[in-house]
Amino acid sequence: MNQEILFTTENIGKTYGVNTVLQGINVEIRRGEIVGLIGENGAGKSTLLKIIAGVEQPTVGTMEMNGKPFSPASMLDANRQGIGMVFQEQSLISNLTVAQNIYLGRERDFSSFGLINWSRMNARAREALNKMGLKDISPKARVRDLDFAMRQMVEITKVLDIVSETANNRALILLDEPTTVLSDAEMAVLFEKVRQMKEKGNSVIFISHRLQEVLQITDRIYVFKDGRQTAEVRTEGADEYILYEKMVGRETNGEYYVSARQTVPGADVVLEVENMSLFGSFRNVSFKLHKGEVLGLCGVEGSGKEDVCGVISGDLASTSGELKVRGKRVKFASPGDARRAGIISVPRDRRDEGIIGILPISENISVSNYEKNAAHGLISNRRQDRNAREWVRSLSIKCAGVAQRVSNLSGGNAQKVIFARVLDSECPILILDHPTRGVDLGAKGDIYALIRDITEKGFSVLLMGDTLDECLGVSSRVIVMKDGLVCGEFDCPADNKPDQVDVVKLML
Amino acid sequence: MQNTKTGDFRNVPEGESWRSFLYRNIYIFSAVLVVSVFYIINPSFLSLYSIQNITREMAPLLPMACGIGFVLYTGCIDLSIGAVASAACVITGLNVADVGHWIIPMMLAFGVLIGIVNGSLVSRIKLPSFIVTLCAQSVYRAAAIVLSGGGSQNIALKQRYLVNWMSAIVFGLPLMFWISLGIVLACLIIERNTKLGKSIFAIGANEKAARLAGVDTVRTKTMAFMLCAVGAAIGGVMYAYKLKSSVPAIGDDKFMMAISSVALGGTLFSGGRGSALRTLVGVITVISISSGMNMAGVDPLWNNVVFGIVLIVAVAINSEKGIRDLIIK
Amino acid sequence: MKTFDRQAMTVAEEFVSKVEREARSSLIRVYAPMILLVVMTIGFSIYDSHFFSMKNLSNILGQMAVPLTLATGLTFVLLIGRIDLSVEGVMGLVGSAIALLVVNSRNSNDWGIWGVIVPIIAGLLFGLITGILHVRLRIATFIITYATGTIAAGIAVLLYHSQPATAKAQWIIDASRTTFLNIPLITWIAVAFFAVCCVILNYTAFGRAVYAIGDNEAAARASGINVSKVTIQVFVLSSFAASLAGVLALIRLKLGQVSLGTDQMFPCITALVVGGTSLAGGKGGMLQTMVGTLIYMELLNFLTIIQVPADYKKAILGVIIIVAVVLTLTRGRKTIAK
Amino acid sequence: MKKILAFVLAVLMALSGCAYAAGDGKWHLGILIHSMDNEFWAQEANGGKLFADSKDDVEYQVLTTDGDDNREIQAIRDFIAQYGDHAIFVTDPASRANTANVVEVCEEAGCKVAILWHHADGLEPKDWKSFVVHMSPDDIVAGYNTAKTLFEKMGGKGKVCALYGVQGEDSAANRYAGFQKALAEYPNIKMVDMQVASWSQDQAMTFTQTWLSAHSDIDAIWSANDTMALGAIEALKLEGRNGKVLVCGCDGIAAAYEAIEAGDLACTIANNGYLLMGYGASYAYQAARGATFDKPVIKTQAVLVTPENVKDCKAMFIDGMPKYDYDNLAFCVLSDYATFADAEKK
Repeated sequence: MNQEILFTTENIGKTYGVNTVLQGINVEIRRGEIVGLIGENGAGKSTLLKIIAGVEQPTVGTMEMNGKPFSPASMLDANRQGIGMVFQEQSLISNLTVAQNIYLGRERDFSSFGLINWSRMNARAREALNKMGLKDISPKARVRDLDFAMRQMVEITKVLDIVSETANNRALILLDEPTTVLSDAEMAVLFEKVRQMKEKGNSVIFISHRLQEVLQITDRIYVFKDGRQTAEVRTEGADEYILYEKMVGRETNGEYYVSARQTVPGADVVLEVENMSLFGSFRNVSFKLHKGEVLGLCGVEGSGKEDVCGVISGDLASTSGELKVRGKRVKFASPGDARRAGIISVPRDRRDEGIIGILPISENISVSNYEKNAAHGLISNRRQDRNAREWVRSLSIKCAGVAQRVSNLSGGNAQKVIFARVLDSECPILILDHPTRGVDLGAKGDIYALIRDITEKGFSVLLMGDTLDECLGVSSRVIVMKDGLVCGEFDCPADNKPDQVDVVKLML
Repeated sequence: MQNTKTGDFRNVPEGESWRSFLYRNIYIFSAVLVVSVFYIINPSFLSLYSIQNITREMAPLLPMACGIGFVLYTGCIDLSIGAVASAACVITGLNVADVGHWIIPMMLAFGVLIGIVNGSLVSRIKLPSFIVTLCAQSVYRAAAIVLSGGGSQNIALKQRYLVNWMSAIVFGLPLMFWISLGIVLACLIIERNTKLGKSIFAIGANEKAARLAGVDTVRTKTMAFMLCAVGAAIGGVMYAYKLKSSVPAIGDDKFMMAISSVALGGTLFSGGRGSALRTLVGVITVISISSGMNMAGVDPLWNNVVFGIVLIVAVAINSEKGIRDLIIK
Repeated sequence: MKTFDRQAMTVAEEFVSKVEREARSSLIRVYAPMILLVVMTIGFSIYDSHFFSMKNLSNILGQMAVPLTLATGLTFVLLIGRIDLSVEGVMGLVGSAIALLVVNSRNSNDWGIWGVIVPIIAGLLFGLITGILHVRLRIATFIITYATGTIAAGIAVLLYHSQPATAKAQWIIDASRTTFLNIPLITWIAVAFFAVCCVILNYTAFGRAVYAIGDNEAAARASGINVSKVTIQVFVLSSFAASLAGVLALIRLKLGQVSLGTDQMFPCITALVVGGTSLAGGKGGMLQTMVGTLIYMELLNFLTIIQVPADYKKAILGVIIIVAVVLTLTRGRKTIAK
Repeated sequence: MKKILAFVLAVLMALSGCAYAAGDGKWHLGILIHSMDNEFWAQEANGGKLFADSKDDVEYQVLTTDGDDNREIQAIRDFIAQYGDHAIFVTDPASRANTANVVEVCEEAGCKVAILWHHADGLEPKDWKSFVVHMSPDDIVAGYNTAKTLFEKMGGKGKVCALYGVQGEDSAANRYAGFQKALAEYPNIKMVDMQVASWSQDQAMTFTQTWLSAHSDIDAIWSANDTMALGAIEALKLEGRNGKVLVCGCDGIAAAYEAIEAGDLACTIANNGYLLMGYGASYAYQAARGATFDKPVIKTQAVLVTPENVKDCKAMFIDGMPKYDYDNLAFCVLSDYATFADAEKK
């Protein structure tokens, strides 16, 4: 590894009004180094990256790049100086082609007299994609026709292209949770690319909530807590437990998934799926969900598990098959129908489909069950607020009050609000679609404990885990799906979890 | 104590200071400003006669503006309210002498029917509301014109006493204004205290999320259009009672007036926010501007220019604070 | 040639066939307005032979000049998800001002070419102000453009003080009579403007930025696009189109008054939507604009030719448009309509 | 930013008006017209102003209604709110139906009002204290006269198309009714089509173009006002058929006079807004000062403008403003339409 220092920050801090989100940050990035940033949500990792990338300006502190002062006015400015960022939320324009997206905002390079030469742009995009090993993506394809992982790769290609153009292998790439939507295979490709970049002398800052990944790819790790930088760890010799300890400040124990409190499912079947098929997605899926059970659905993306849940929650219509809730045949035209039958879901895409961002916490919690706070057909807002405050307390949601807008909450807390909503709806069957995606470790633990609490009370849960580990750890039984068919089933009692290797074999 | 490091403290109404209270309620300011400027120019602007006049003008516009508010909260638009008001005004004017006051519930039913048609096209068939209501507007307008035989018809002089009660002065102000205030109150209750109202806001704020949370989006949207059309029909009936005639062109400019009122109240057109109280302030402002310009002796050649500038300034002052992260279209 | 036995299909094959089917149906949706246009033209010609006469077609093309110009400008506005109600006012202002500045019946002005350029610059200024106010004050375009349009119309009335001028400049009279290939000059001007806008939309960075903003404004901003600047530019472009439409309308009608622009904007938006441009932004294009305008103009012309009673005409047109939009608009179970 | 805006708003409104003091003993004349965006209405406004300028104790204000019944009532009430019973009105009402409301509002406040144009059935000046006079050149007669002139020039036979005004407006309906009355008297004249061009020049031009291709043998176009007639003429010019296909208008705007001079327009009606509004105001003023009238329903002079009298009419109405002796109330009265020459003789 090169010892040459590429980038440093000195005493960077950021405050919003009275709210300090970042203070006294001194990081140092060497050339050809991959640095991890870890910390709970709200620890200030993303804010730091945004400051480095020029999206936001620091309140105090200075930065240096290549030994020269660096204070980007905008993201474009940062790009020109060799720093590029891949965002947590995807920022591609779905109606434009891949090539147009890669060179969006930089069309001038391909234009003469203001007119763009499309074939030249496509050729350049082809080269850039090839460099990333994305030979099967056409530069002319529209982004909306690509799947999520492909989009992520295109996005990374775009950022790499922007910075490598100017930086001459002295680039700094910022990856903010790039792996959340990727499958394991795709992740492997991504890591391969990241290593290649490193070999050439570029540096990378990498944020992820999955500690394994961080350990796998980085050279050095900064740990953030409450807007401060609390530790610096060399990856060599570190392990998950050490990191976990540094992050949360307490020692982790084997009770991560709270397995000890795993309930033994009752005998009553609350939900029965019989021979259900959705054309082009899954076929002849049958299973039963018991009272108090956590049933995990495993499978790679595209195995059809998402659509199974989509049908059960009323979001999609099946082509054939039957659905029975407590022995009664049902057919849902909308998620509203499903809710009335006692089924409600925590959607995977929290920002787009979960939170109602501009509404306050109290409204977000009550949206699935307004009747609860109503008398004579009129809703009492006072009761609604009181109800929300109870949820805030019992789920320990960090907020300034129930009138706060949900979009101002951190990911973990917003997710807890959605949990409050589904629990408030009093539906006994919950579908949890990646309930811990993008949620920090502390909140994850809270959510697992919560799942235990509710199953004890007799709720049933259909779970699609963020990782296989989680799926097995939390579920009392798992069903494995592959290519739209159910291909296996494992019992997961608390003391005898199946071997992950066996499950993965079935999935792939 | 639920206090934390995360989150944005800028819009936290709980236990707020008087300053932030003022900040949130600044929308009232422009109405006060407009009224006081006209009062300074011409003190008779606030004479009893003038106030009666202004409230009488506000009466029919209020239900229309509050009605279209519901559609705007869902993020849709209804261009047809003017035509619906015209049609309702014509039908009422032509028939009130024969049918008596039964015409009012009939017109409410008429509004419900039209709202269901508009709303179903938008929510079930999923057409853009702009186009649906633009086209529907020409249908309702044609109906108004054909029914009225091409021009205004007044209620026969002998039967005008039938409709006089609506213009009567009660507690110093016209009865129809009190009725409209009642409608505003009803709208406020719908917004704040019913499942329907809350669902409307949820849909406007994030339709996908609201749907997955179990809100019946199709039904709620249809209901929003229904409330809107009913509001327009009430407006039309009030115009018929007020003008004692059926006027097929009465609604032509009412859409823009209603929507300007809503905008003046500071309601966003992107959906999810707004309130009938804001709309009330907006209606006061709009009517004050048009009455005030008459009373201030503005040369009519300047009317449009002055109105446009005042509209921009007032909307800018009133626009809701603390939402700078929203995209305005 | 693939033939699927349904039973033997794996889910993966099903998926492929489903994607293909969706691609086919979305392709049909894309071309639906064009198909509609062709079917309409043939149907109308069969129903009434006058319709396809050279003269009637050239009439339609002549009447299209103003709507096409306006629609071209509005395409950009709709693509970024905004709306511009000010075009009517700006059109009236520019037309009235030109009539007062060239040789006319009201005064002794003869500014020649400057009589056209100065009003157009005034029109552009309106677009600039509208754009800046929208971006800086964050007022919804529906209201801000209504307000600026009202102001523009008000200024126009102030200019001619209730007595509109008739343009008498020889070049205006010549321009209104010149035809090429039986098609009036003003239509050629409109088509030329349309062609330039095609190039701007499809071959410049500005055009890409317009699509990007309409599709995902936050992402566009993150990609370094100056959203405010592009938005203002779009409004300037739209007001230029309105100004040009004002010039063309004046050439056509000679009398410079506010009503040159009255009732022009809503039909244009209808035409754009029928053509397949989305009011939500990001979807649509110049081809759609042309097809939509043609569909609208043909319908209007046909309803007149077959003598639909005037009382019902607009209502019938409205119903037809709704049906056309049902046929051509992409919709799905989860589509959100606003 | 907001403070600046608020200041701008305040200054703007302060500038746009000036303070009035009520109770100065003067009469305040409210001149109600549709809008300033039209030559004829502007002519009316000027007529009212001419009258007000001729009296020392009359102040005037022009109030526009955009043809909206409701706004008209609002404007009258606003005006009364300022001046009480010292307000007097001369109105060109938005619709016939609305005249009753105008009268009721004025009666309630004790303000004298003269109503022009529209005459509602059963609403007679003699029944009201405030309703001073009704004056009008009848729209039905106007439509009838232009149509008749057109048909005579056609030689009593041929095909005609009609352009209608805005649907829902009285004057559009009445002029068309007059046209149909004339049509019934000429059995050899056939109406090919009627279209609603909403007073719009552009729409009129479009319809005319369509007619010329679909019914190329039409002989004349009857238009309910001048603006639409000018649109029709532009379409005819493109075909080189201007002057051959006869066109008539109504209202008497400047451009129409030029079209008559050029031979493109067969006739129009100069409704003479100066006279109508000026004398209306005069009646209201005299009544407010205590005068009473025995014949309060008056048909006023309106002039059929044809190529024969176009020069004189133009000199009188367009290039200058006619001067009238507003105290001679009988001057404006005419039993029926006559040509300009007749009016001169009187």
